[in-house]
Amino acid sequence: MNFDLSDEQSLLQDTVRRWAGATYPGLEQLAAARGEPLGFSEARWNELAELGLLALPFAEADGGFGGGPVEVLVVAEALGRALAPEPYFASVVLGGGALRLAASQAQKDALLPGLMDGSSRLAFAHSEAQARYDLQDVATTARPVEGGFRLDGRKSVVLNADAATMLVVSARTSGARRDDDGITLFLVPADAAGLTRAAYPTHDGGRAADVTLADVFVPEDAVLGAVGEALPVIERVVEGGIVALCAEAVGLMEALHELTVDYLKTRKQFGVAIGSFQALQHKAVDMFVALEQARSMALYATMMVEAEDAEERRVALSAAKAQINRSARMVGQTAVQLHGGIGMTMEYIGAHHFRRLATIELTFGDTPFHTRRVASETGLVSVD
Amino acid sequence: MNFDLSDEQSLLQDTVRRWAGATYPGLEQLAAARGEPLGFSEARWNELAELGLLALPFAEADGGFGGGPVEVLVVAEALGRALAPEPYFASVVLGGGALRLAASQAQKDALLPGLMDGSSRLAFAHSEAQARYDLQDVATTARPVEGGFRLDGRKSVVLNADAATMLVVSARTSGARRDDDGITLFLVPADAAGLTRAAYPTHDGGRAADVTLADVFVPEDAVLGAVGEALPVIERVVEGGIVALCAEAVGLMEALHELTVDYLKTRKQFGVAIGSFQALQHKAVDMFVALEQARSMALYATMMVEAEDAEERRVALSAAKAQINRSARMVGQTAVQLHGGIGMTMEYIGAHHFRRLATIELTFGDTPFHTRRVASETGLVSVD
Amino acid sequence: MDLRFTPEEIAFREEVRTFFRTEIPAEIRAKVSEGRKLAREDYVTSQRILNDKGWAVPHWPVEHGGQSWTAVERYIFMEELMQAAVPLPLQFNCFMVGPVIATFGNDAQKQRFLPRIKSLEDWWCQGFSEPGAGSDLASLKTRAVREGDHYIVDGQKTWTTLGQYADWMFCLARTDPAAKKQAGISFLLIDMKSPGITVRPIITIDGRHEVNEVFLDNVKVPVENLVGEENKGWDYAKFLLANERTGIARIGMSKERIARIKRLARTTPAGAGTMWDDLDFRSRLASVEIELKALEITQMRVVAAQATRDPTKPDPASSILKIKGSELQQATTELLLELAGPNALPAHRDDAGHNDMDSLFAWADTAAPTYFNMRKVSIYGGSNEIQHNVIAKAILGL
Amino acid sequence: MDLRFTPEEIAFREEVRTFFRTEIPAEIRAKVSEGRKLAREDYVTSQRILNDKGWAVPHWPVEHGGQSWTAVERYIFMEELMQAAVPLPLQFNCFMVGPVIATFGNDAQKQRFLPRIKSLEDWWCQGFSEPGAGSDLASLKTRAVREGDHYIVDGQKTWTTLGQYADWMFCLARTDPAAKKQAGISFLLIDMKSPGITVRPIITIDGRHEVNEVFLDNVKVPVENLVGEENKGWDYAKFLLANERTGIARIGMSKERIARIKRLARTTPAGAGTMWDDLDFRSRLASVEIELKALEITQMRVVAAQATRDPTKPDPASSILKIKGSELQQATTELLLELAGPNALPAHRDDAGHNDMDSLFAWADTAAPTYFNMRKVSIYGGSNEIQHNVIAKAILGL
Repeated sequence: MNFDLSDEQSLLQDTVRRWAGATYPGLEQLAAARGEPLGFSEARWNELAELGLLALPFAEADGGFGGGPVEVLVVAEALGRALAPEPYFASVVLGGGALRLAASQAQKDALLPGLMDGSSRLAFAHSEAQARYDLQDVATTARPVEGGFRLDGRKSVVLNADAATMLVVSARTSGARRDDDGITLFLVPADAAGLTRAAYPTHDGGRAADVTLADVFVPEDAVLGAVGEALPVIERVVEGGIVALCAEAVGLMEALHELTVDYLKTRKQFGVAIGSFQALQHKAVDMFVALEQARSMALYATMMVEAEDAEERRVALSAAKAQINRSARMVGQTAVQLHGGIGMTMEYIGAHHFRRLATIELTFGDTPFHTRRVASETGLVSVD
Repeated sequence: MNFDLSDEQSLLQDTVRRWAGATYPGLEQLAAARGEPLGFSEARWNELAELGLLALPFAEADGGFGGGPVEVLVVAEALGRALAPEPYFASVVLGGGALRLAASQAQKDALLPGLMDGSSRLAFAHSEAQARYDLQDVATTARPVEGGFRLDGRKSVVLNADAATMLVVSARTSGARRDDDGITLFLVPADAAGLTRAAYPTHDGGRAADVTLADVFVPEDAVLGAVGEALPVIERVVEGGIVALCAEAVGLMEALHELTVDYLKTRKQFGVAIGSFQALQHKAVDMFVALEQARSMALYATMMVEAEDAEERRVALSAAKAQINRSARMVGQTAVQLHGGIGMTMEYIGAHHFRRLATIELTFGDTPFHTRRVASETGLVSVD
Repeated sequence: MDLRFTPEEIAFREEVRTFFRTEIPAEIRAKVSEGRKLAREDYVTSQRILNDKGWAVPHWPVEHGGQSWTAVERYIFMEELMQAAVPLPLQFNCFMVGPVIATFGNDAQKQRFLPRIKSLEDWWCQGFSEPGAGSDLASLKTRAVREGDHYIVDGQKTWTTLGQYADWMFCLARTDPAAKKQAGISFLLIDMKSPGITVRPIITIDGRHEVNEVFLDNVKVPVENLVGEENKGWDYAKFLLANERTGIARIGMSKERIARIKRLARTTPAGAGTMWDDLDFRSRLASVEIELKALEITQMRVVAAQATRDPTKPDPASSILKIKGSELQQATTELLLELAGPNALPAHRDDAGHNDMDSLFAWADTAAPTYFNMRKVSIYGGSNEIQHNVIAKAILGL
Repeated sequence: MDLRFTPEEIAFREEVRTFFRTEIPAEIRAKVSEGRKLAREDYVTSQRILNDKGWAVPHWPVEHGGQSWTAVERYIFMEELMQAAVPLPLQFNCFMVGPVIATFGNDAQKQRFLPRIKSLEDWWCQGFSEPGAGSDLASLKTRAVREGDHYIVDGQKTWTTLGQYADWMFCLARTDPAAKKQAGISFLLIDMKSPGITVRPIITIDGRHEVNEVFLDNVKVPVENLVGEENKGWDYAKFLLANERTGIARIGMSKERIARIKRLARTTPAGAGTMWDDLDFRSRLASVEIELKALEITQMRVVAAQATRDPTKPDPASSILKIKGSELQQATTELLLELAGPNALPAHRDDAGHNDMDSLFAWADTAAPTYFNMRKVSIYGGSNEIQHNVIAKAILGL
């Protein structure tokens, strides 16, 4: 048992933190990036490519760096701290995760070079409005036709879909809306005929789109993995996403906690630093405890995401997301409260951390959803 | 809208408070009373009779004082504050409530004089071990025989059953264990052949018994109310019990809060009164807020217990009990915590308040039970 | 003890309920309910309708347009107003500067300002808070120096809610720099068109423009715009802040939001059914309803006790209303956000009406801003930490 | 980073797990699990079995009977011990006075006391707390006056856990009344059979006799029973208290209780089925499991960091373990009490085996005392409020 980063991982952490800190030292730089048409700067994206981050999770045989969950943890935490707006999560973690898990060698050969050099980007077009957090709930259909499939349906809140050159789209090749079986993943070019993206900003400063598929034709070799058997792949993609979200949240909470403690030390009221008030001190301590609990569970998620047993993995990842969600809400709300009025304004960077933490809670499952999943399985404490 | 007690009600309050304060000024007197075979002193019970409290809720036509829910509130709160161990709740509120609601005039004429002069006492033998908080869950049976019924079954944790001269027993005359219909109430003398009581102390300093009915014969005129239709009566008895428990809990919390604030003012540590520590102050304030919320809901329960609409009444009483339970836990736990070690000993009277509050939570429905009842009905906020 | 409303009170409730729901435009009430931005005109329209009915300022003295309602009637009025999602009568006008002028102003001020205050012909904003002061209001630095028949005011105010719409500001300024903290402060009425006033927007955490900074640079204020006596402004401010606490629990608003959540839950897909089928969600909602019902009774107790209290002093029990009321307002926004789920992320969907499913979530884009915005209620008007201090000191004697 | 146990560690875990479950008598472990009172003999039996295996004091120096285990192995040992519901090795012997004597005692003391400490031939109790001192330990008043080759000790100790069984007490007493608070205190070993010692039981909130007051009236203590130097006792006490924090989170105990709740839920009637069918109850249980898993990882992080820390100084991170660990222990007892429901009321049912249904609830009579008793864990060993102060100061720098 060992919680230390390897030398390579420490180097990676230093690199990403240094880049993120230098690139987004404050709100001004962040606002400039968010003001770009896609919500981030292509130049910055290319810098991530140059740093090798876009190639990180892919196998060395495919030209990547063979990074695992710990590397994802390190990158997501550092980018999270800085609120970096690049679509690393959407393109590399989710889209890239789907490729890593399901793509044929031919598909990898065709797509990975562009992904890794930054010239192309993915989006993971799976969720639908009615599905809430149920991964098997897919109404979009894919009908087999001569030489391929025709897709119809509507994907909701697809993160950074407007920045993607290629979408990973889930659709039903058989079965009813909430069946486990019958879901298939497809690679669909963003400019495919019949595919439209209605993009919008999201409340955390990012971007997403609703994607409409109207009789979109894809050839047979656009199928990612086995026809009708995509649900386990989707689950693993989302599990990888949860690890990244947990790590990002830890970075956000860490930054927010530091901001808050600094504020308590410097802000004066009634002639003394407000950090001298015991009631506020104890709240700052509760934030710290919540942060450390979240950090532990992000580590746990990282450790368990590669467990072989699907149920064990599911329970562990749900437990991690539930803890992260709870800590995120507590830390975010307390940070705003302890800052008083200034915490309520967009001129204060902590407000942006708060907003991002709130949307993380709603991504891939909220606290009741994941708590119930832990409860409905064997749970974390076994009865022997 | 008027929250003031009438002159008569104020007088009643003064009377009961004065009696309870003088009778149970401290742990010594309380321990002496609890040390009696029945867990209270018959002499004190007779004093309650002399004060007219045993006749309070019965109609003036029957020789009572015609007191309503407000009078119950006043008495239960005052007795609760003092931890008075007399079986007022079991005999007058529950047993007496069943008589009030369902007894024939002949039954009243036969029983009320003894009840009101203190020479006889009732117990409400309804709950069974498997029933948890479900009032319709009755496995005890009553089989019609020549001239009456024969009862078989087991009643669990019947409060003050060992002090009762007569038991109000629920049993099934028809239907299956969890059916709403088919329950009948019977008046069963404590010395009936085949009835045994295994009595024990309870964790709040009171007493209860498990009551076994083995082929117990009762004549036809022992039926209280209509055969097979007792559930609505039982529900109303329990609703009246909830009002009394809410009021008692308010009395207990009020006493506990006062004890705690006094302790904070007098106990010194690190050279100052611990009440000067802001974190402890704020916890004492949270106790106060919880107490006032409980007080409000006790009033609400008192107001709503006579509502005509059964669903409205049920939702209101469940809401009240849920709030009381939550406040009781918070106030009890915080009082112990703020007292430190001394709060952990039975030599400290507050520990006895804490224990009683904990058992009130488990009587007639805990917080999840009542919250779910509010949720499964229309709730408290109507959608218009 | 009788906790029921009298038949007269029930009739009164029906009257105001019907009025609010038939006379205040449904579009305005929908905006309030849905947490959408109100235009200045929406506030004005709503307040004019109330004013025409004589209900803009029922709590004022009758000679200035108030009603001789009982405390219970006033309570019913405000609760029904909130439950009907009518915009609250502008606090700065009706609950702050109006009562101060009516109580401490001179006759000329009363005649000049009060009619325009209640009709919202003049929009007022508050000039109390300053950067660096926060809950320690009395440490304010804005100063007013008497020069002939004017004061020259210099300083900076902040958290000036809806100051972008304001015609006038009531302002605390230090007129005696030598006096101790609370002494030496005066209560001035300042025309927002005066030269030297600059209003800078502050975008709040919900992404909206609701508050402002106001810079006062050499602003000339006629001496006739001093309320009461010079250097006694702190007394008037305390009176005003005690008034501010009235209805601070916002129980009607929380009820309105809970009713809305219940309606929306019935149409929000979840699993094979809707969120209404999720008894766990509804139990969490019920928990809030229960605490809210308790607080409603607590509020009624405070209202009932008002008859025998000194109205110029704040009731420390109102701190309970502030603490619990703000917690419950916030809890309702958390449930609303939970209901919206992943559909809460879009800030605005231009394409929202695309199909039936999207239409079901058309409401969801304001769930997050409502949650963000309501974080303020445990901060402003004396943070909940300050309210704890108030109760500890004034009620518990700690 | 590798958060898994090594194969060696897994093998070690299997070894200790099997040992605990086969060698420690099942009746003793059942008493621990069910929250029933342990007799003195139960503690002794269990500790002798550990001692015979060489596992009574694995954390001691090897020359005194310790094991050269890694921090991870020690952690596994304690967790498995708790999960098997083995009585904790007597804290006062194994984690308090033993390490102090081993570190600061002289050779004669080591030879005389240590073997009997680890075998529980001598039962030790703690003489630190005094009435009126509480968390402010250094304000103690018990004094020891040197007379020839003895100290004469006078004073009063309280919260002396299991003092009714004790043969010896380690005791802080003031030997220099002129010195400042923490200075002038000495660490004495006192034979409980000495004339002048009176032990008075304190019945705790669970109705049991677990703690005592100890009165010391003119008690003669040979000078050879002074540990270390005179007036340096506070240093040894700090060392001891830092040791006390080890494993303070009691994660294994909480896991054991959760497993028990799950087993009992499957047989506890509720509605037409059992409490196991109540997904709402199980979700509340899962919430505790989740926080507990997080705390387990947090504890592992602290354990892993111990290798590079000064072992004589407390790790402020252990305050997190104390705060969360105690909250979670308490939360499990609340769930146990909820499970018992109305069947928790009886203090003891002589008639409990009456029928099958009663048998199902035979366990329920200890649910309330367990809940009552566990209120102590957020109070003793430095209350959770004190732990908050520690983190605020030592970690956050506030």
